[in-house]
Amino acid sequence: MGSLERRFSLHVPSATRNLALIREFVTSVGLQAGLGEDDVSKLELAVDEACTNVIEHAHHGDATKDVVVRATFDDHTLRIEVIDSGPGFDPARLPEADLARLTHERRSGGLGFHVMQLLMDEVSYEIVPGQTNRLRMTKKLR
Amino acid sequence: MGSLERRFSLHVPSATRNLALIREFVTSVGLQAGLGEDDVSKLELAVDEACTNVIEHAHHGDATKDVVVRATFDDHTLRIEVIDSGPGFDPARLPEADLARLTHERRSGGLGFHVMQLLMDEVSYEIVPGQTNRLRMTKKLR
Amino acid sequence: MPHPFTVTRSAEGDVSVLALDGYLDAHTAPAFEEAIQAELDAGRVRLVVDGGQLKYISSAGLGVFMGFIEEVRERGGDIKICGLAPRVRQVFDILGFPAIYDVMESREAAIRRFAGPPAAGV
Amino acid sequence: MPHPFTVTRSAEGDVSVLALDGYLDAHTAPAFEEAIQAELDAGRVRLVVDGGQLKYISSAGLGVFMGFIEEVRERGGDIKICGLAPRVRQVFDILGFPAIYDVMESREAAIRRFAGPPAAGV
Ligand SMILES: Nc1ncnc2c1ncn2[C@@H]1O[C@H](COP(=O)(O)OP(=O)(O)O)[C@@H](O)[C@H]1O
Ligand SMILES: Nc1ncnc2c1ncn2[C@@H]1O[C@H](COP(=O)(O)OP(=O)(O)O)[C@@H](O)[C@H]1O
Repeated sequence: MGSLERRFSLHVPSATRNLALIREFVTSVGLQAGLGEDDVSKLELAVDEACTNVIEHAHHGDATKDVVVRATFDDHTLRIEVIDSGPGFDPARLPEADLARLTHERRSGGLGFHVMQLLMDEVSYEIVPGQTNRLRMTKKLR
Repeated sequence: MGSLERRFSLHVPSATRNLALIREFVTSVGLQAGLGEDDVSKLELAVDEACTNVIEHAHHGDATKDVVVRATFDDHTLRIEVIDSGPGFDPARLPEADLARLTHERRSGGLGFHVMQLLMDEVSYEIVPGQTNRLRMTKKLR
Repeated sequence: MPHPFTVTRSAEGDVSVLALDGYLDAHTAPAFEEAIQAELDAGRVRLVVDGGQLKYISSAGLGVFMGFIEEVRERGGDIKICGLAPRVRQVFDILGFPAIYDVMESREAAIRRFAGPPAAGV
Repeated sequence: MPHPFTVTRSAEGDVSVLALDGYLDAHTAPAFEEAIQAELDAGRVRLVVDGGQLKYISSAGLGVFMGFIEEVRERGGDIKICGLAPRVRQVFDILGFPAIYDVMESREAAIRRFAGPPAAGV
């Protein structure tokens, strides 16, 4: 009983100035998928976090690299893929996102992956070393 | 003396509801390329016209098809490509965009290609029958 | 973000005013078309389109004006356009609309114009 | 469209107020960081951040608060946060900021709070 799948994708240079466009892209997709404003905001933030990580940690500010965001939805599920060509990492080995500890250590980061997990229904990360890494996030539609 | 080229692309289902996102995409690229607000508006309109034609005339409202917009710029030139998988057409054989005649004939169209030509520095169209058609538009950057 | 468009209707005697707000493109043009058609169906042919809140127009939006003007004038009415912001006005101008349509500054002037002599046909 | 961000500084006695407007993400966080650093460089450590016009914040924006709070408190000051719109406030809340930062409704209350006893360290 597969319903029609809608596919969108955006390729932009890997630079933080493109985060605004990435958010507009994902907001537009979220609204079309039928998400309410509150869920669209959550989606927007989760994808911003994923792309910020790609720009900073995967591509280290190299704007000749691309950030690729793919979004598809059918009647049941909205799926996001954020693709990078960096070295990859193992999310299972990230320390717990403990705000008190991070603050105490004067860290100005360490919350991004946690935010994605809080806001999306599923978050997974697939590494193909030396090629592409894919962060997959899904959001159930009612 | 080639300057660094920035590349962007957007793929969306071929439906008029995606024109808003397409305009946001091209506005963002135009601003990054250094265009002033007035030129960004012209770019936005020209690309809207090109994509509207794809949605209506090339894909005939079939939203399972994709509209693809590519944008690249260097220090000198902003280039747009709008790609469709329709039958193609010959812009050289379009009748003149004569508002008085169109109005008299109660036509509610016929101005789109003319708008693109008025607003962009170059407009060309490449047909590969049965495969893809590419509308190319360029805007000089000062 | 979804570039909304609305038409708000009001009337001054036998003049109908359609106030446009937002983005008029190929996606939203049908709503504008319906609003004009509803006036014609009601026998109302003196139309002022107030574009004061119009943020964007593409040729699909201009096409709505083009498709109706002959019929409206044949029936003794007109479509007058007013209030356009400079960026929107520019689109009307480069395509030659002022040669065929009354494009005016204020809504009041547009309504008043209907009291004067009928506009020349195209 | 380019999701702008600005910081406007004012002062009430020895309390500096930084009013944030717009979108605070990884692109704009450095501007906010500089604004706080400038206060610390001037020896001003009683800071109120008024987020009343903040439309968006990502963890990169939250990171600016995180990176400075220890130093500010060690120097006898604090960063108090006020005025957040519900959607922005929600991001602070889900990440546990209210446990570590004074997050208040009004700018006045935040400024007044500096007259009271010093906040507990983290
Ligand atoms: N796409 C990525 N490529 C490589 N490393 C990553 C990527 N995403 C996250 N990381 C690593 O995981 C760490 C934690 O990420 P995150 O929880 O988002 O916090 P932050 O980005 O603020 O440090 C990062 O510091 C980085 O080392
Ligand atoms: N991408 C396209 N594929 C096929 N035909 C097209 C395409 N773009 C334009 N055309 C043809 O050219 C004609 C004129 O286009 P245009 O000047 O943009 O006016 P309008 O789209 O308002 O009719 C269209 O009516 C259509 O027949």
